[in-house]
Amino acid sequence: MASDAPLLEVAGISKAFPGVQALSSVDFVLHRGEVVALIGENGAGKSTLMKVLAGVHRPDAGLLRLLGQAVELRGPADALARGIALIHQELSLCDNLTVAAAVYLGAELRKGPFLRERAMQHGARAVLAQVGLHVDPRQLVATLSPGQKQLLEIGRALRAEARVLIMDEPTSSLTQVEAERLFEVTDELRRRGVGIVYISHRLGEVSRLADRVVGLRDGRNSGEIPGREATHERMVSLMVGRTLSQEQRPSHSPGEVVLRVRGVRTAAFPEACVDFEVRSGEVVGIAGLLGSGRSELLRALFGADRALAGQIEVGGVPLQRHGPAAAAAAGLVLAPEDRKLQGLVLGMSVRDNLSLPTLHRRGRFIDRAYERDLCARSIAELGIRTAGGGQVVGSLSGGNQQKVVLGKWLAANPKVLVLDEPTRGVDVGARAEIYARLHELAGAGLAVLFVSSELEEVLSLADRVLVLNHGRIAGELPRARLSEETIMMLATGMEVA
Amino acid sequence: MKKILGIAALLVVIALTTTWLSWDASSQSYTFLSGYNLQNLLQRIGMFGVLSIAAAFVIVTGGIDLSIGSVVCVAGCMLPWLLRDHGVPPLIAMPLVLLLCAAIGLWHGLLIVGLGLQPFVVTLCGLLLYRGVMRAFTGDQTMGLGGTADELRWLATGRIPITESFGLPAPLLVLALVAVVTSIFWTRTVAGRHLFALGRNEEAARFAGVATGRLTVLAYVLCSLLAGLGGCLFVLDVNSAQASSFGNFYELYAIAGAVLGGVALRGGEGMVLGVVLGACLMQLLQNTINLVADSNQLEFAVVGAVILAGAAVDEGVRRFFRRRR
Amino acid sequence: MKKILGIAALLVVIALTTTWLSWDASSQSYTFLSGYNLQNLLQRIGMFGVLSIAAAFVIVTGGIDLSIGSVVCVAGCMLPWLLRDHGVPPLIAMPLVLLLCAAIGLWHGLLIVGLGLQPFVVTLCGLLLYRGVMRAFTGDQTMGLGGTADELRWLATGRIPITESFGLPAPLLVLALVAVVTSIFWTRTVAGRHLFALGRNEEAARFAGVATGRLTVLAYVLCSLLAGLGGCLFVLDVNSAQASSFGNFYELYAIAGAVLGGVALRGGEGMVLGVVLGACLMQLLQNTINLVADSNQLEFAVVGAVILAGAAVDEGVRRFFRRRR
Amino acid sequence: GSKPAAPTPVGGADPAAKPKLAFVTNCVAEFWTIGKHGVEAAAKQFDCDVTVHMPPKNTVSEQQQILQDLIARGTKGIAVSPIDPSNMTGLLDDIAARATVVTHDSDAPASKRLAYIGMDNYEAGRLCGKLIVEAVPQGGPIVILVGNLDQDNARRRRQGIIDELLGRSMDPTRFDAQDAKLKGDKFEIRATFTDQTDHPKCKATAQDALTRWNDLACMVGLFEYEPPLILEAVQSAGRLGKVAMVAFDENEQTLQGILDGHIHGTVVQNPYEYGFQSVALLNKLVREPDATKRAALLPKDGFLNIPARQIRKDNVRAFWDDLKQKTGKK
Ligand SMILES: Nc1ncnc2c1ncn2[C@@H]1O[C@H](COP(=O)(O)OP(=O)(O)OP(=O)(O)O)[C@@H](O)[C@H]1O
Ligand SMILES: Nc1ncnc2c1ncn2[C@@H]1O[C@H](COP(=O)(O)OP(=O)(O)OP(=O)(O)O)[C@@H](O)[C@H]1O
Ligand SMILES: [Mg+2]
Ligand SMILES: [Mg+2]
Repeated sequence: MASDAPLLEVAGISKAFPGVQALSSVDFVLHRGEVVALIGENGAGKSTLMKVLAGVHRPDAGLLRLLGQAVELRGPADALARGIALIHQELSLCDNLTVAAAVYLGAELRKGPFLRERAMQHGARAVLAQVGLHVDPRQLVATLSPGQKQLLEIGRALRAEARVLIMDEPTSSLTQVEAERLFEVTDELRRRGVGIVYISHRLGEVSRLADRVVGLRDGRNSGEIPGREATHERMVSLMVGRTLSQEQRPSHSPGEVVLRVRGVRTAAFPEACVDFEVRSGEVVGIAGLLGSGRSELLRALFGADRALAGQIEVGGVPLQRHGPAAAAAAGLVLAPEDRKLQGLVLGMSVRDNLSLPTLHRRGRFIDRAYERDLCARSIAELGIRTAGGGQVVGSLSGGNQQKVVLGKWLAANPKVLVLDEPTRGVDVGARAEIYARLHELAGAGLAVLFVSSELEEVLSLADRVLVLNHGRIAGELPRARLSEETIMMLATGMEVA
Repeated sequence: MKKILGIAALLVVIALTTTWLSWDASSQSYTFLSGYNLQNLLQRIGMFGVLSIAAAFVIVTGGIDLSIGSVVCVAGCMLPWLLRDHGVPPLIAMPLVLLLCAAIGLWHGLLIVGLGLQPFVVTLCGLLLYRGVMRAFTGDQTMGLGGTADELRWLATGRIPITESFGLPAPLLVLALVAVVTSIFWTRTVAGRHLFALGRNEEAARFAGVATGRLTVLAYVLCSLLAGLGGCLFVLDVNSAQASSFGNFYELYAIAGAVLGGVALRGGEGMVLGVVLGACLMQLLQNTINLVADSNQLEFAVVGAVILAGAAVDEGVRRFFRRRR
Repeated sequence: MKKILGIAALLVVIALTTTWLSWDASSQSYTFLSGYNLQNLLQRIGMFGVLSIAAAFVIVTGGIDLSIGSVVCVAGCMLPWLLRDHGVPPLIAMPLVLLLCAAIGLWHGLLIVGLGLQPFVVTLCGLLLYRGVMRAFTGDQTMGLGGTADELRWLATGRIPITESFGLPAPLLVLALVAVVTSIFWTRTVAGRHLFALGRNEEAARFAGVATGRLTVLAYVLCSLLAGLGGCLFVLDVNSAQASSFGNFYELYAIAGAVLGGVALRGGEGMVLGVVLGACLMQLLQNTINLVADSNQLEFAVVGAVILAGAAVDEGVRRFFRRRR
Repeated sequence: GSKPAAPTPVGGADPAAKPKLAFVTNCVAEFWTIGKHGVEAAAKQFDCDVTVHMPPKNTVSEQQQILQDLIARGTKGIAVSPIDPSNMTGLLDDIAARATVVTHDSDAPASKRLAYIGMDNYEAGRLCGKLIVEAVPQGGPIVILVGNLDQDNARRRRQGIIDELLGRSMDPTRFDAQDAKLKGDKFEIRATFTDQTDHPKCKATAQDALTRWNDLACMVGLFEYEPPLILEAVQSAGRLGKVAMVAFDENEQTLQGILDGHIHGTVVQNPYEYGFQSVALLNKLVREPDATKRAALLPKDGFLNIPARQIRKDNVRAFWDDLKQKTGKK
C-alpha cells in the first residue's frame, strides 16, 4: 500500500437516528501531520461523524480507510487499538478513580496481570504537566472542577499516543491560558505527524490552528477552505450558508440594585470574602482563570452549595432559607455549568425540560397549552434543532442541549439571571441570537450575572466585569476599561493601573 | 404505551392458556371462568395491586422500598390489636393504623433525605426491624380480629353483585380508586412531573427549583401508607396475622409487579396501568398453577421464569420499536 | 480507610458490650469469650463472609444479586444429591457443584449484558426460579449427607488447634483465602481496576477501551461461584438442606454485610476488609442476642436497628472527615 | 427405640442453684406460644430459668446456631424439636455431650438425646384420617393443605392421613411424593398444596382448589392457621355442608368452627404439656448430680407419651375451657 495514502479517509458515511438523518453520505480525509477543523452549526453532525471514526457508532453506510486499508471498527476499544483516540464533547470519566488511574484507564502499565501504580503516577504527572494540569495523581477525579476534568481528558488522549487524535470541543470550558497551552501541544503533535481533527465553535481558535477547515451542514459536506483563507466570514458562510449581520450592541442604563452579595465565602476558598452588587438592566461578567472559584461563587449564590458565610439580597430582600428552591422563588436562578448532571434531565423530553422550572407557576395541574407554547417559542427563538418537542433531550447535539438549558431559564422571567458558561458549545449563529435576547431582557430590567471562560464572550456581552483570583474579587472593570489585557492581568494577580 | 404492550400480550396469552387448560369435563365448563374464581382472582389483584403501586411510588424516585412486607405485617398486627384487644371502633382503628404506617414512611424519607442514607439500606433495616418489633409486640401470638370488625371486613371480602354468580370484589374497587388517583397525580399534576424529574436526575431537578427533598419524603410516606392499606386489606381478608410470617416476601412481589409493568428501577419512568397489569400477571400465574398443576412445588419456579420471560419480551418489544422508528 | 472506621468502631463496641453482658456467675467467666463460642462465631463469620464477598463482587459493578440465597440452596441440595444419592466422590462432587453455580452466574451475566435486562429483575427471577426448581427436584425432601463426606465436612467443621480449648475454624481460613485473593484482584490487578471503573461509569469505561461486557459477566460468575462455595460450606456444616428454606434471605444478609462494610450500591466503591467486618458485625449481633437475651424474638429488630445505626454512624464519620478536610 | 441415659459431663452442679434450661421449637407459631405457657408454668413451679427460642425461618442452620449459642451461654438442659431429625444426629450428639438434651414434638431416636416427650406425628396423622372417614364415610376426593412439606412432622402427619385413607399398613417411613396419584377404594387424594405459612396464600390456595374441583368431599389443613382459612374459602364458595373439613391443632376459630358444626373435628397435640413436661424432666435431670440415679429419672424407653386427641363437637367445649385456663385467657 502506498505510504502517501491518507492517514484516515471516509467516504459516503451515513448514519440515522430515530427521527433524524444525522449524516448523509459524508466524505472526509485526514493526512499525517495535518490539523483539520470541522465546523458546523449545532446538530450538523460533527460529533456523530467523529463517533463513527472512533468506533462508538456503527455507520449505516459508507467506507472507512486507515492508511488506505479498509477497516470496520468493532467498538471504541478496536478504534483505540488502531490508534484513533477521541476526546468526547461531554466529559466521560470514572470519577471514583484517581487521576493517574483515569489517565491510564484501558491501557494500564502492567506487569502480568498486576498494576504498576508508581509508574503510572509518574507518567500521569508528566503527561498532565504538558497540558498544564498540576494536580496530585493520587487525587480522586471527583474532586476536580469541570475545567480540570477537561484537561485531564486531553492529557489522557495524549497519553494514548494515537495516530489520529480527535478533539470534540476540547476548550469549551477552558480559559485562554489553558487553550493556548493546548495549541502548543497540538503544534508539537502536528510536527510529529499525528493527524488531528479539531471541532470548535470558537472560530478564532479554528483559524489559529487549522491547516484545513471542513464544513458540515445538516449532515452533509458543505465544502472546505484552506486554513490560511479561513476568515470569520468564510467560515460562517460555510456553516450556515449565508453571512450573519453583526448587530450593534445596545447600551442600557442600570436601575436599582437587585442583587447584593455581602461577605460570601465558599468552601473552596474559605479565606476569600466576596462583596458585590448587580443592578437591574446590568449585564455583569465574571472572569478568572480555571479554578479561580467562579462556579463555586455562583453555586453559593444559588444555594446549591452551602455558603460558609455571608448574606444575599435579591430585590432588597435577604434570602432566608437556603437552597435552589428558595433562591428560585426569590427570583434568582442559575443555569449551571455541567449540563449533563445539573442542567438537564437527560431522559426527559425537550418540552418537559423547558417547562420544568416554571410549570408550578401555572397551578397544581399541568398546563399543557403553556408547555406547548413555551416549547414552540423556545425552539424557534433559540434555533434548537430537534425532531420535535417530544424528543429526549439526551439525544440532542451538545450545543442544542445547551440551548435548552438557556431556554428554560430565559422563560423563568427572574429578577436575577445567573449563567455559568452560558454558550458552551453553542454555534456562532445561535450565540448571536442569545446575546441579543439577553440584551433585550436586560433592557427590560433583568439583571444578568454570567461566568464565561471565553474572553471574547465576556468582552462582547458584559457591561461590567468582575475578575476573580483565588476566590477573591481581584478587580472590577467597567466597560470603558475592558480589554483582554486588563482582564488577564487581574486574573493572574497583577495590578492594573 | 409501548412499554406495556409486552406485558399486556403476555397477560392475554396466559389467561387464554389457563382458560383452555381449566376445562372441567364433569361440569362441562372452564373452571377459570367461573364467577367464583374470577371474584377471588380480582380480589387478590386488588390487594396486591395496591402494594405494587406503593412500590412504584418510590421506584419512580429512583429509590426502593424493601420494607413493604414488614409494613404489611405492622398493619396486619396492629389492626386486630386495636380492634380486638382494645375495642377501638373500626372507623378510628383503620385510620390510626394508616397513620402509623405513614409515620414509618416519613421516618424512611427523613433518614434518606435528611441523613443521606441509601434507600436500600434504610428499608432493608426496616424489613428486619418492624417485623422483629411486631414479633416481640405480639409475643408471637396470632392476631385475629375475633369477629370485632365484620363491617370493616367488607372492604376486603365484600362483593358488589353484578350477575348472580359474580360480584365485583371490594379490594378491586379500592385498587381502582388508588390507581386512578395515582395516575392523575403522576401524569397531570406538577408535583407528579417533579417526582419523575427528580427520579431521573435529582440534581438537575434541584437546580430547576424543585423541592426534591420534600417530594422524596412524600413518595416514601405514600408508599408506606399504601403498604399499610394493603396490610389492612390482607388481615381483613384472612382474619389473622402471625408477625413472623405475615407479609413475608411481599415487597418482592410488589416490586416485581411494578417492574414487570414497566417501572424502571433507575427511576423516572412508569405508568400506573402497567403496574396494575404487572400485579395482575403475578396473581394470574399463581391462580393458573393452582388450577392446573399437580402440585404447587413448581410455583416459584414458574413465577420466576415468567417474570424473566416478561422482562425479555418487553426488552424485545422495545428494541423492535426502536428499530422501526 | 475512613469508610471502615465507623463499622470497626461499632464492631468493637458491640463485642465489648457482649463480653460484659455474657458474665456467667456460675462458671465465673465470660461465656462470650469461651473457646467454644469464639470457634462457633468465627466459623459462621467464615461462611457468611464468603457470601458477602460474593455480593460485593456484583455491587461494585453497580449491579445487584438477589439470587445468592437461592444459589446457596442449589449448592446445598445438589452436593448431598451427588454425594449421597449418586455416590460421587467428594473431590469430584464439590467442583461439579461449583461449576453449576458458576454456570448460573454466567447465565445471569449473559442476560444482563447480552439482553440488557436489569440485574435486579434477572436475579429476582433467579431467586424464585432456582429455589422453585430445587423444591421440585428434591420433591421437598430433606437432603442430608448421610455420612458420605466426612472428610469433606472438615472444610466446614474442622478446627486447627491453637490452644487446648480453641481452634481456628476451617471456614475462617476459606474466608481468609477468598478475601486475600479478592483484595489483590480488586486493588492490584488491571481487571480489578477496570471492574471498579465500569461500576461507576460504564460508558466512560467502554469508551476507554475496557471490555465492560466481559468483566460484568465475570463479576456475576464469581458472585454465584462464591455463593455456591458458601452453600457447600453451609450444607457440610449442618448436614441437612431443605429446598424451601435453605439459604432463604441469605442474599439480604450478604448484601447487608457488604453495604455495612462500605461497598456503595451505586458501584465502583468498596474494600474487602470492610466487607469482612460487615459480615462479622451481622454474625456477632446474632450471637449476642442468643447469648444474652431471654428469647430471640427481638433478633431481627436488633439486627435491623444496628445496621441502621451502623449506616448512620458511617455517614456521620464520613461527613465529619469531609468537613475536616 | 432409645438408648439408656449416657452419663452427662455437666452433672455435679449445685442442686440448690437455679438451673439454666432452654426450650427450642422448630418454627414460630401460635402453637408454640401455648407451649411457652407450659414452659413458664413449669419454670415457676420448679424454680428454674428457662429461655424459649423459636427459629423464625425454620431452618436447620438457625436451629444449630441457637443450640450452639445456648451451650456457649452455659445452658445446662435443652429440650429441642429438631427440624430435620434424621440429619441432625451429629449435631444433637455434640450438644448432648455438653448439656442434658431431650427432644420434644419431633424425635431423633438415633441421637444421644436422653428422652423424647411428645407423640408420634404419623399416628396423629392416622387419627386425623379417622376423623375424615367419620366426616365423609362414603369417601370421595380430598385435598390436603400444609404449610411446608419438608418439615419432618408435617410429612409424617400427611403420610398418616394418606395411609389411613388408603387403608394401608402402619409404616411411618413411607413417603408419597407431593404430586403422586393417590387413589384408594373410597378416597382419592387429589393434591397436597403448600403455602410457606403465608396466610393470604393459604386462603387463595383453598379457594383455587374449590374452583378447580366441584366434587371435593373434604379439605384438611395440617398447620394451625389453615383450617380457619379453609373454612372461610368454603363459606365464600357457598359449599358449606357439601365440602367437609377436618383440622389439625387448636386454633380458636377452628374450635369455633367445630362448635358451629362446620368443621367435623380436629386432632390436637398438647403443646402445653410438651413445654411443661420438658422443663419438668430437664429440671430433675440437671439437678441430679449422680449419673446412675439420673438414668432412673427417665421415662420408660425414654419416651414420655403425650398422646394426641381427637376433638369433635361433643368434647370441644370442655377442651376449649381447659385451654383457656391454661393459657391465661378467660
Ligand atoms: N443517540 C442519538 N439519538 C438520537 N439522535 C441523535 C443521537 N445522537 C445525535 N443525534 C442527533 O443527530 C444530529 C447530529 O448530532 P451531533 O451531536 O453529531 O451534532 P454536532 O454537530 O456535534 O452538534 P454540536 O455542535 O451541538 O455538538 C442531531 O440532530 C442530534 O439530535
Ligand atoms: N467537588 C469538588 N471537590 C473539591 N474541590 C473542588 C470541587 N469542585 C471544585 N473544586 C475546586 O474548587 C476550586 C474552584 O472551582 P470552580 O469550579 O469554582 O472553578 P472555576 O473557576 O469555575 O473553574 P472551572 O472552569 O474549572 O469550572 C478549584 O480549585 C477546584 O479544584
Ligand atoms: Mg457535538
Ligand atoms: Mg466553572
